[in-house]
Amino acid sequence: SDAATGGDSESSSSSLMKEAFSQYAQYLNDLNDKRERVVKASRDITMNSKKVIFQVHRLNKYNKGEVLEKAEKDLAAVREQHILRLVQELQGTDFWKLRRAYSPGVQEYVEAATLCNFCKGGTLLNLDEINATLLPLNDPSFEPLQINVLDYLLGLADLTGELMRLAIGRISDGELELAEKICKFVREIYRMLTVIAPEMDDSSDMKTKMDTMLQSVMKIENACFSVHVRGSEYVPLLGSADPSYSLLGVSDFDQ
Amino acid sequence: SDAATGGDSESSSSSLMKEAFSQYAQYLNDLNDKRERVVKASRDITMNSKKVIFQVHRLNKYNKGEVLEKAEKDLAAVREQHILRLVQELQGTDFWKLRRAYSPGVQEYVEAATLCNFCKGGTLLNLDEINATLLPLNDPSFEPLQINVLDYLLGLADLTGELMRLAIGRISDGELELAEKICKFVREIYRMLTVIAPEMDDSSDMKTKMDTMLQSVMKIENACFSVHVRGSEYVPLLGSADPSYSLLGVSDFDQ
Amino acid sequence: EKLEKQFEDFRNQLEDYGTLRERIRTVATEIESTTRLMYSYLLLVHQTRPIPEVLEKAKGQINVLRELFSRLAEIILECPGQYYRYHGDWRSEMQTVVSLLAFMHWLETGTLLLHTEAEEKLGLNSSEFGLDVEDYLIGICFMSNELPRYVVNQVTTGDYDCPCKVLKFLTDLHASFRMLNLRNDFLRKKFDGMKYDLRRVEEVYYDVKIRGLATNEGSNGDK
Amino acid sequence: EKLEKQFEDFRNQLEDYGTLRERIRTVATEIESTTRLMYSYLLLVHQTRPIPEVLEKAKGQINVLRELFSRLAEIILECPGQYYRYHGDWRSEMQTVVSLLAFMHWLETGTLLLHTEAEEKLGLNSSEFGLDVEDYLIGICFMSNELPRYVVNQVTTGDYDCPCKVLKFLTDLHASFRMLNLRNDFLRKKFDGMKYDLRRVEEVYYDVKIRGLATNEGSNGDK
Amino acid sequence: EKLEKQFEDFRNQLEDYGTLRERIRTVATEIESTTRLMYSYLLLVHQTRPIPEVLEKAKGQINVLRELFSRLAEIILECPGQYYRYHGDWRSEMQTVVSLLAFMHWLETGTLLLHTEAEEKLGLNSSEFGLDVEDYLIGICFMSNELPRYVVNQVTTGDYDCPCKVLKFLTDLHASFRMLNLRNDFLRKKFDGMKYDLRRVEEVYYDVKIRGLATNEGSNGDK
Amino acid sequence: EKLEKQFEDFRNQLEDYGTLRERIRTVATEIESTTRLMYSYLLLVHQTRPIPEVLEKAKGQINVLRELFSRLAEIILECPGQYYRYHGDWRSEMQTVVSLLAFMHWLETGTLLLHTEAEEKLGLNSSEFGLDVEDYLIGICFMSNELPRYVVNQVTTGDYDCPCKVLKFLTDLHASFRMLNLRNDFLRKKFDGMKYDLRRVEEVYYDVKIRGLATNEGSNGDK
Amino acid sequence: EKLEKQFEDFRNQLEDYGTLRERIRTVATEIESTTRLMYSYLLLVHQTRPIPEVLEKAKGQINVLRELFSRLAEIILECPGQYYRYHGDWRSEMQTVVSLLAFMHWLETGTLLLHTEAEEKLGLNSSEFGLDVEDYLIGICFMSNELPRYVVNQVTTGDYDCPCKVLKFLTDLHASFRMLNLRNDFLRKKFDGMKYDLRRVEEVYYDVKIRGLATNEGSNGDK
Amino acid sequence: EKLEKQFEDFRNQLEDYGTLRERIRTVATEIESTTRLMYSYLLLVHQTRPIPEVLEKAKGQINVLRELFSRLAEIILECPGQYYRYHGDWRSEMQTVVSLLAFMHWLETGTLLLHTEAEEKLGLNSSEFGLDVEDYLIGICFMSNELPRYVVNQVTTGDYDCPCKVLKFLTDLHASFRMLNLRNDFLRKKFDGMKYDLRRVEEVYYDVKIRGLATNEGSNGDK
Ligand SMILES: [Mn+2]
Ligand SMILES: [Mn+2]
Repeated sequence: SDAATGGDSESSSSSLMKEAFSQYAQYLNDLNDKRERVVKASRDITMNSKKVIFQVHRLNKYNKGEVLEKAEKDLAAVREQHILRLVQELQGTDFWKLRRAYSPGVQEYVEAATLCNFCKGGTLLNLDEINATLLPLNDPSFEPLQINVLDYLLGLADLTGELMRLAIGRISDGELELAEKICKFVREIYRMLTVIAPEMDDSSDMKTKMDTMLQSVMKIENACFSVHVRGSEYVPLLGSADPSYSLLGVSDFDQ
Repeated sequence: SDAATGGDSESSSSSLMKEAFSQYAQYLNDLNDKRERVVKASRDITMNSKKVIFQVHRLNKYNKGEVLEKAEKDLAAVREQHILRLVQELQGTDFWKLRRAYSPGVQEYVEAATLCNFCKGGTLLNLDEINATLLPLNDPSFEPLQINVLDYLLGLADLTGELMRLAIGRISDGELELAEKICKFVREIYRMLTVIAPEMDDSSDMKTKMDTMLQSVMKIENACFSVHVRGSEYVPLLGSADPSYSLLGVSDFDQ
Repeated sequence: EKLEKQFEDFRNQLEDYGTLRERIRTVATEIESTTRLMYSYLLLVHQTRPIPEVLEKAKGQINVLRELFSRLAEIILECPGQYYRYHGDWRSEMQTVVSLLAFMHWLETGTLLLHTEAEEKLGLNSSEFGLDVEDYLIGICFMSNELPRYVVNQVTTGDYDCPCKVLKFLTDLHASFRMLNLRNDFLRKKFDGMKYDLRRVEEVYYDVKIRGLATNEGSNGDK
Repeated sequence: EKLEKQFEDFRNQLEDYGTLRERIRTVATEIESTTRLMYSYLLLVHQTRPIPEVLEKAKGQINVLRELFSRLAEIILECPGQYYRYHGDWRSEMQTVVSLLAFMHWLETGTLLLHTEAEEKLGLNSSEFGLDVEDYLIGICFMSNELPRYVVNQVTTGDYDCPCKVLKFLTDLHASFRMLNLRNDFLRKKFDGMKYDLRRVEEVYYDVKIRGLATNEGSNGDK
Repeated sequence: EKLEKQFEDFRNQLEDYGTLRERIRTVATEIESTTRLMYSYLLLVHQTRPIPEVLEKAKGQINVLRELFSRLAEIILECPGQYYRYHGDWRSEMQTVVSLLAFMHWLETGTLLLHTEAEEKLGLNSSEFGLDVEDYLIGICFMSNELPRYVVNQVTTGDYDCPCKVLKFLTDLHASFRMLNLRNDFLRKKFDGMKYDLRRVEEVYYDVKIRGLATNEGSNGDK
Repeated sequence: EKLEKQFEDFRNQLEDYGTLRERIRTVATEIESTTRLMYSYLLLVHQTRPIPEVLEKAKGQINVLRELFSRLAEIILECPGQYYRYHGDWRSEMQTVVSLLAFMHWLETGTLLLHTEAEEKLGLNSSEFGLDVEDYLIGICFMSNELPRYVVNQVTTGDYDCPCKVLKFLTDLHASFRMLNLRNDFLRKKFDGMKYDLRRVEEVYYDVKIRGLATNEGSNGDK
Repeated sequence: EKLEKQFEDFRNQLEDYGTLRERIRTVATEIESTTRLMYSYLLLVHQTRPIPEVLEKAKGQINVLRELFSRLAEIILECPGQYYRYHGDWRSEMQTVVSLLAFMHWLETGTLLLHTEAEEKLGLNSSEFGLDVEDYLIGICFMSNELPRYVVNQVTTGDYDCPCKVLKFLTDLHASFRMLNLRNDFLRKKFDGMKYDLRRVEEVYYDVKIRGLATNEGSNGDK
Repeated sequence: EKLEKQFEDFRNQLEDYGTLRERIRTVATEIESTTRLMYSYLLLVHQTRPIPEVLEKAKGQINVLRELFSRLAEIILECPGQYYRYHGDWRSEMQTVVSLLAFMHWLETGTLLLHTEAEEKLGLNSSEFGLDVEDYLIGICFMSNELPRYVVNQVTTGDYDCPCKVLKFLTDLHASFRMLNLRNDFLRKKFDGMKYDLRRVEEVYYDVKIRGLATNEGSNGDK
């Protein structure tokens, strides 16, 4: 191609430049291809994590074990099929360089994993614990993928929305205690994030999520309030502790 | 699972409902999976069409044949590798149902194909012609994919931006006539679209594109103006028609 | 020349589509107007008019709807395969229709109007011009939104067995919806709202129950 | 408890990051301030001060930059692998640095400062703390933006050979950039702008040429 | 010449319009200020002050309003046929006025303030400067928004018959509005909101009824 | 009773308004479609088609416009005094019409189309259904936006006297507008934009002048 | 010369302002961080921790605030007469501080923290560095936003007298604000929001009252 | 009680502020109107009216400005220490005033109007009511924006020495501004724009020079 432009004697610097630019071109092509693969993996992680979340919403006090077992199996599949693809792509500085390409998927995975864990044990799945489950994906030839604090916290913020949906549904099934437990849990997460959120790298996203989170907390609180004041009429009217009334009306449907 | 909820005698309508909902669930799952596959194919079409467009921008009067040949080959590859995937997914009412999922890719393909065609022959590649190139993809078992007018026109609107870039570059290489040809061509497309744009299904997208298009037209016009007034000084000063000056200074570099 | 010819063709095509669309909008507006009328009849159940009387008036409009949908189908079928091209122009009306039919069906039978039943009532032929499943599901969510209000007003007029009946229905319906994998879209949002309908009905049921107002339904082993 | 413990840890981590970031910003501000000074020296070429004099003053600041980048590298290397985490906090300063160095290099040698040469001048070690390729390319585009102004002012003071020299350089540079597959991003936009620089320089070259002002360059077979 | 003459004329016309508009805005601001005062008096009904006392204070401002509207009419009538040209400058104030008058009227009589009655109270002459029908209807919607709050606070202070009374009024009002074929505009949106007022009042009535708090109205079976 | 009567009346009135508005919108849409066609003809001046030929095509549509405006006027005149009630439904179309007529008039005569001339061309009778002054002025601003592009393209085809002619026209027009005391509204914003048109034409004139391309007008020294 | 001298002076002045502003921002950031911590303590009232315990933790930060405000005052007082020049740099932090102090004060005493009391708590000297009245009022509005949530959660834990207490407080506060003639600005918008707090508390009080849960305050009939 | 007393006080204070602000706005509007007039006189320099004639007309308004600023100062001085509280209400007008005075001054003397000179011309007393430095600097930037247009139009009318004169002035001014360490704010943005003015003037100078149109200034080798 140098021949085409004439190739006179002065062109050595010009050909040095061409050579350098062909390297830059290679670099940009590789980077773009990798980014595209990472975006695709992220979309798959998102889609499959969302499915897990929906599964968990099918949970009630009778099918709990079964539903959660299935959900955990599906989460493991997400790791092995899709997060593994991230591990294979992301090396060295890529973790941060391509963060925007994979962040949505990782956040959704965090949301799904923490939701499962809460439903199972009532506690928050820590970042360290979540990262430990990713270690088995490792191949000696790759650096381990570790979810960063920011994506974890952003995922956690979304978790509260799912917990709100769960709480409203649980009240309907008479699982008041679970609803109250969720309420306490979500309040605590909100309280913790209140202190941390403005310290995050770019806090504008998180600010919106904090507002939504407060809305979720208040929806749960209002539901608990409403169950409580309604339940308060029970004692004065009947005067005895009939257990069939104690968990709101629906309890007798699902037995 | 019916057993879990008690299974009493009244539940026949309830189990009918469950059965119907499992069909709805299947329908939604299939639809979402298909949409996801279509989105992925669309992203691939976009990426590869963009690469073709960039190739065409490397064109000059010496490498024209070579560049365009390569570009057409790559376009064929886009059709055979990626548009084919659309053909396999989209059947019957899907063409319109999933349009939003594949429209960006198809628009970008239209942009690339019409750009190549203009560079080759100086004319607009018609929608019928473009659709004809898609027919060989057909397998007797699938309905043929035909690009719709809306996606074609939206792609055409973007084409004018690429033509503007090309025109500015061509003037630099002294290819004034080509620039003027582009100017006329783009003006004509703009004029045609002026009449049509507001009739399009949702014209708000197109409205923005029309504004951008007018900017592009004016950028080319201003470039032509500037070459013209500058060139006007040539004759009075030198009085003779020295061909080496006639196409602006750069002509002698690239010989 | 060729260029002008193509754009001239496009212009004609787009104008044809525009005309088609206008025809669709005209029918859609009539559907909307009919549903408004039906709805204003059905509203009377909140004022405790006898259900058969209310239903009769509302049912009178179903034929009008069938007729309108057959006109709509005819228009749509002029362009085969383009059902979803114009879908946005009448889908919200369709959803309202579903919600009304399902409410009437429930008032009459106590069961959910299934997708195929809805198509049947409207005289739709699913292979040609059917009822989109998502529209159907959204319509069902809209119907669910009417139920709490219905229950409240029924109790006010002394019908204390209504909450139990509605609660059973809504619980089953909600459980069925939970089988679906919803994306973060309009349907998901509507479904999320169903939870609140369920809770409100429960509360009314509870109010009635603790006061011992519900009649015999406790005795026959409820559900 | 565990929950509080984790968030306490996060808080500490985030505060550490915040502190790190502030340290980065401090260095970046100093870099910015140094480039501003260098730029104000370099601006004198537009007022036709002799190039060697101008370059000498500007070069004096390169050591300052080396020192600042070594401080920056030190900070970044405290967190291995997180170069791109804080990239946004100093990349625009880096781009300006590249544009100035490349302009100076061109004034001195008439050739393009290559990526590796830029790293060298700044004492960067690409395996640890290197110059991002996109930042380098954007910086080169910024440099190109200076050239039309330089050419205009040079011609004004009677240097009629400058346009030809710049035009050759810019033509080559533009051709090299055309080898890259750019996404629709900032770099693409900057590159699109380079076309206008090229056109302006051409126009000046033309102005000089038709007036027969360019000296010998036509005779020695230009390029 | 003609061009100058034309622009000279325009200048005068535009200044006249500007002056007129300013005069209108001045009156509108005073109306706004008066309604604010009236509203703060009327708010006391939520704190269960005796209605006659509350009404008396509020009524004192009606004369002020009459006076202001007569000034407004005078301004508007200076330019015959241009009522609607400046309508936007005072219509929102007019709507607030209607809502307050209608609320007062309802507190006093339990009936809806009619359009002609509103004009009368304000001393408007509909052939010259009347009350726009849409403004009237929007004002009525605003009034409806106040009712749920009123009902809640009345029940809190032990007035258990209020919900039934309000429910009847609001059901009728809602039915009347349903007769109108509203376009998709501001009025339609406001009317759609009335549905929520109605539901809330139904809920309160339910609360009262199920607890047997409503007095005799249950006995004569009406509603 | 009176309440029902009132709402019955309202229903009729609102429907009448609705029908009227729809009729207005139908005509307005046709006007818009006609102006679009005229505009696409006028765009040919940029492709240096001979002006008389271009004008002829465009003028052919004026009769269509007259006809449409006479239909519009008829509709508006059915409700005396309500010109401004529906003004918003067709004013933007009117502004476009003014801009096209004024551009054609300028191409033909080199002078500004006066307000009365515009009314005349459209067959409007200002005492009954006239052209609002602000609409006229906004239309003129739109026309001014076309001029820089026109000048650029004319020069490219070798018409070097055009910039001077346009500059005089635009300077005068701008000065005339400055006489008006505009409020901070849409018209003011459009007028502020005219400044950029003026500057662009000045620049083009400068480009032509400095190269000695402008013919005789340079000799008599005026401007 | 004079020009250089002037810009030399400006340079110094602008740098001084910049430094001052940076110092202010540093303190403001620390205030923000302290209020965030206080707020996270106060959030515990929703989890029904005993108020004295919660308050104690939060009060621990007041001294930190006093210290920070004294530093801020010192900085501001370096440039007499320029309080409002830098006001924007710390006013939103000040508003948050007021809202927290007022909430704590109300939890402790059930009364509104007065402006002078707020200044006192923060150790401000109003003649030198006081609390701007609008900042105080905005802070109070923010506090009001916390109350509905507080009431809901208190009732859930069985404190049925809370709604009545809060309602009285908020009704009085709202009435006090109504006395002010607020412009259409940020404060007005915040105040308009207080109405919704009031309504929500009324609703909660209603829920409690209708179930006979409120204890003795119902007996003496006041409110 | 104390609460009422406090709000009573606030009410008075807020009203006082409101009144003050309105008085300020009234004066600011008059200043704006005066500058508009002055600007329309000054615009005539682009139409190559003789400068002395143009300046005379514009200068006639300076007294009006002095009078208005003395009224403004009087108002501001009623509340010592609150200059910056209301600064936002008149600063943009002040900036325009500075730009006009500086332009006039430059036309007359070819030098920059100094800050103290601006204060003097306006009769401001910097210890009481002075000209804010940033407002001055922004005004100067606005003036710089006028210069390219002025140069272009001057060259068009054959004044070929103007570009050189303006270029010197603007180069110096730009260099002076570069000494300032500007924050990332409005002033910085305006200053960044000055670069484009400078480039444009360089281009015009280039055009004149390459065509040998500039007269003697080339001979004495300066620039
Ligand atoms: Mn989620
Ligand atoms: Mn493109």
